[in-house]
Amino acid sequence: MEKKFLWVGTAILALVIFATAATIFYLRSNRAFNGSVINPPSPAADFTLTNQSGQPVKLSDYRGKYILLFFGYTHCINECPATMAILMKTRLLLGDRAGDVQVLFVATDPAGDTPQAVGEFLARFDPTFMGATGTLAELQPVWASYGVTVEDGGETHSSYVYLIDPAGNLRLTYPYPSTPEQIAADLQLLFRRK
Amino acid sequence: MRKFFSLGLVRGLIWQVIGTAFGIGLVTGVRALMRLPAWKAEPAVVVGALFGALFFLYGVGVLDDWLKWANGEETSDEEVDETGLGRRRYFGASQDHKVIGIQYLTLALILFTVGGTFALIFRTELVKPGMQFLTPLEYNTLMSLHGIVMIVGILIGISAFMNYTVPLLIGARDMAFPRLNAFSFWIAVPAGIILLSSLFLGGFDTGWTGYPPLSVRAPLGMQMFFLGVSLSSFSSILSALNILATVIRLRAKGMTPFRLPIFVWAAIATSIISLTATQLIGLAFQMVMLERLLGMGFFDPVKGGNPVLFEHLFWFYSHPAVYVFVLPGLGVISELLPVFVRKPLYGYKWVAMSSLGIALTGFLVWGHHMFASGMAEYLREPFMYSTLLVAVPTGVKFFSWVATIWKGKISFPTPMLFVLGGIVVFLLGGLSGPPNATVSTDLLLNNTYYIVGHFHDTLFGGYVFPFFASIYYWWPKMTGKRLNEKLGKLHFWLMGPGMLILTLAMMRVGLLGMRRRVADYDPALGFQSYHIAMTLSGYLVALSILIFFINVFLTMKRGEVALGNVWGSRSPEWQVASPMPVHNYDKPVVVVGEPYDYGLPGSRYVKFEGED
Amino acid sequence: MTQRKALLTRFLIGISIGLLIAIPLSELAFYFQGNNTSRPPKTITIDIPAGTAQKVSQGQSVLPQDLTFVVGDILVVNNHDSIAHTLGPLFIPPNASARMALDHLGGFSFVCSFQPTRYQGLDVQEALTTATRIEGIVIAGIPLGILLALYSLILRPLKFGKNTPPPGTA
Amino acid sequence: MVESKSISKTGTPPTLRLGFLVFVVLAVLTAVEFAFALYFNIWFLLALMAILKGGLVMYYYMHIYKLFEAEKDENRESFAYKLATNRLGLWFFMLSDGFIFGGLFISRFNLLGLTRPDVNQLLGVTVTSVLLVSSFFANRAEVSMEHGNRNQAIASLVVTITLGVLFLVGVLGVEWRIAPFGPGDGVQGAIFYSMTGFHAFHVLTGVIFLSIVIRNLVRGRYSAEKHWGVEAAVVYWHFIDFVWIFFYPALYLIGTLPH
Repeated sequence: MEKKFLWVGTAILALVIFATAATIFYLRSNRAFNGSVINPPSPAADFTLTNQSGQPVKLSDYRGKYILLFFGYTHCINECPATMAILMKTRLLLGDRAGDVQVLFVATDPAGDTPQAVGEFLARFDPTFMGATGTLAELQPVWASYGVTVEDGGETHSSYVYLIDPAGNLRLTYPYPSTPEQIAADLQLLFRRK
Repeated sequence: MRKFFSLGLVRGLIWQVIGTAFGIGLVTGVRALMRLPAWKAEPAVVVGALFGALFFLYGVGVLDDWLKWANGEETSDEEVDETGLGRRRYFGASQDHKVIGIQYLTLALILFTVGGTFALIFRTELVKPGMQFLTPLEYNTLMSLHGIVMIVGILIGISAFMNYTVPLLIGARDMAFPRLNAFSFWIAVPAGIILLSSLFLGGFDTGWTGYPPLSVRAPLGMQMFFLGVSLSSFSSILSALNILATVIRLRAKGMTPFRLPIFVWAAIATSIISLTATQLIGLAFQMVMLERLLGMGFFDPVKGGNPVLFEHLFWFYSHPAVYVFVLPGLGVISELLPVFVRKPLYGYKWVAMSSLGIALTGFLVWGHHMFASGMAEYLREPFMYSTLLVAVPTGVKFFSWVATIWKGKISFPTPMLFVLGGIVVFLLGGLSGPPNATVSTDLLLNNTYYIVGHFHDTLFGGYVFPFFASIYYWWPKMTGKRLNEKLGKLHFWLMGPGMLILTLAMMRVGLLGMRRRVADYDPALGFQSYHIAMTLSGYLVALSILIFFINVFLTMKRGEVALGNVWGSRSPEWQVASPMPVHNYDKPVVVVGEPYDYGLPGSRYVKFEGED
Repeated sequence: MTQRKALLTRFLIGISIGLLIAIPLSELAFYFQGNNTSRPPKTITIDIPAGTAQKVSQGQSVLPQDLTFVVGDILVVNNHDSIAHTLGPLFIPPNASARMALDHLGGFSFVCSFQPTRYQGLDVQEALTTATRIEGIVIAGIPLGILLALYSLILRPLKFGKNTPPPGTA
Repeated sequence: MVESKSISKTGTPPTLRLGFLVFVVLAVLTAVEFAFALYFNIWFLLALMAILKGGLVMYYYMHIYKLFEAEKDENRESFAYKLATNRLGLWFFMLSDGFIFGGLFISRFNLLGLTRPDVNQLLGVTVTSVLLVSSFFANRAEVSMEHGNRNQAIASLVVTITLGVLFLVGVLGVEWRIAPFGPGDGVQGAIFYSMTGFHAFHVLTGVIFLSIVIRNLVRGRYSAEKHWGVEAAVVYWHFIDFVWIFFYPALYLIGTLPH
């Protein structure tokens, strides 16, 4: 009976190993992005705005980095802080590769989102987060070029996170709510693809 | 007086009262300790009823031997203590399968009378449109209780058949697990009490199916319904287990599978279903109980639950359950028919396999109860196929019966009348079935009186008639006296036509658009006359049952003594004296021939060891 | 071959035959049942033609108001217009496409930039997938198979080894 | 190790070493299962693991094969014959009981699909291994009883019961307290509490059953030839473990957290 069992045991372990290998291969071969893919990658409209410390900030400053772009307003109570938290977690999940990712927050309420307001808002999450605000005149074209419809008070209807690759192309967008795991997984995939 | 209190039943009832009080006290105490408002009716009553049932089992004494074992004491493997013979043993925990069978029979008859009375009451209410003497809730409660009490009664009646006859038919000394056998009977008693108690605890208005969400909102009686059915489900599960083990392990020498009496095949098929599927109705009901007690949202869409899940769990048992109801009856028909036509049963093997076939096929056809309840639209066709498929083995049985009767030397004593009646009525029920199985017609007939008529035809033909047939047939074996033929025939000739009118009228009003389970109907629909006819024929059936009881009573008093092989049967239990000896067969039975070779000269089914 | 093994093989054979017979039956039903959800999930493309923005601003709708999908569909939106468009969770830059997986049941009304009403209705229904069809085949096939196996026991009784006598033969 | 002569009709009784080997494989499989759940959470891998473990337990610990070697002896009153009948009864009971758990299992997938309740992973894997180890000792008890080694049997049963109680504490005492939802909070609460509750009830009965057996074992009611009580209790215990083998992935591993 023991002899027989040795065969059984070996067979089981072999099966398990095979299953593991097969799965890994399967997962390697067809990994899909979690976010909605923009195909072909189209150049993200560049803009110049003011960051929380009053300096001018350009989107193109961050060429060579992955940019997570989000449109929101500082006195927003649910989606904007929630998304910021998600992005913070995402960077944590990325570990040492977090340095390659820059989060950029574009204001949608010129009245309320003064540079220091943006600064305080972002400081609640992650010092590396970069804010970008300006006058209504400055902001409106930016909103337009990213298809953000802003109602008075900064309320937006389309709260996505835009993922822009080092070449400055829009690659993916994430609807609200997406989990940090999903975004991080996509970034990992992009890292590996390079 | 002391003798009275020493009866197991009495002690059990006393303990049940104590247990109920204990349970209620327990819940109230715990709630008080938890700083909650001490008195909350629902949990208190449910837990009380549960403890009541457990204490009953202790009080009646079915747990004694197990407690002794747990205590490391030996108990005698003697199923029957010779001392406690006589009437008294029927009121206590006996391990003799014959006693238990008769106990089951009594309980079944009691439940029938109760359920029938409910039916008569609301049937009377339906004579005229509008509400006469019942409130809608009372009507619904009576209607629902009629359904479930009858169903529990049928399950118990089946255990009665199987417990009494199976060990005799296979030449065994007793069941495989006599103590378990006693347990499974006695748990049915508190279950029945709890079930009926719902009448006094607000009743319930869901019909016997108890679908949520309605059953989540129903009065407290609902819980008693769920609890009662769950408990009685243990009864049928355990007795099914016992039957299967008995048939597999304790068959007489030489009784190969294809020499089993046909009724035993039916018992096997039935037991396979009750052993397995019954758990799911218990589970479904317990889930609703939990939803009511703890707010668990299994079937509450607001909490993400899914009411249709209940229907799946429920019908996965409750459709096969229909076969549980009829298979033993059909078995009885096939068992008795050859005796009274003095001819071999035609196509024995096919009938045997058909019983199994109906049982096993029945597992995968539950979906046809839910054509109208939002299941995956396309799956209705496959379910339709498999449902119609069940008609095949049933047809095989009919063919066998007809071919058996063909050119037989037919005699018409009461059991035979009931057998023939059963065949005719079940044919009606069977033929009215396919319209409910095919999707297109079912969507029309669903939830009408047509279904009610179909269902009552199947159950009368498949259960009630064979049930009485076997009572008349095995009564001499049980008591050594024979039931009066004249009264028996009268019983049949009242019941047969009565219920035919009843069910045909039901189907008719169903087609005319009478919904089932409604307390009232629109006079403009113009089927009041049918309702009057139904009620009258209902009373006719009731009268016939009354005559049956009178017959039993008179026979007890001064009945024709019948000790021998009254019907000239070949099966082993008739080869020994009636009433059956305590230890069934003092010499082991040996099977030497085919079971149903009636009329073949010199052929023999059984002999006793030591005989030539 | 022991009695148990023989019985087991007999039932396996019976059930597989039953399934084989059930396939045409079930598929026939499927053929007649067919409606717009009776298809496996697939990729569906919407094209936003050039000049949509102007038309929409003039209040005329370019695309149908409501679209029907089944669970698991992939919706791909091609934007041939000169400006970026949005559809609910999607952002589509000019001359690019965006995709989303519709894996939740229900009727959705997404904010979008290419309808005069600013809303696009998406009706996502339960797909009648291959899985459902296989389920159907099983439901119809296994009972049939069991019946065949049972009756075959009569027509061709089991063969056993020497030691166990075949049941049912006198 | 005692290599005694053939006792039961089922050839020489399995050795303690076999039980240990089976346990090792089960432990490895459990570890692999947990790793699978962590790294690539694919339901059919977890299902495969569960089926493999279940098969091993059912064959080597519950020795289902003894059912089919039923005693064909003519003497219906002999112990061996009754033993075979009792085995049959026990297995029928477990089959029937299995349908309850099966129903709960199906309900879980019907209601939660591929999402899982938000419960403590560490605790989950802990109680699972506790139950697995207890299962090993239960088997050890039965085997040593078959070899007539009573004291070892008692010792092993004591360990089994202790671990069983630990399992109960882990599930009822800890998990039920720290779970972020109550029985009334949404369908995941309902499923989690009912599944663990039904299972815990069976564990409780198993513990009681085992303690009764120990009591009688100490009083010397069982012998190497006649110890149906021990066998029944142990097989029932393995059945409880068998159920948990399927409940653990269903409750803790399969699927993602709802967000």
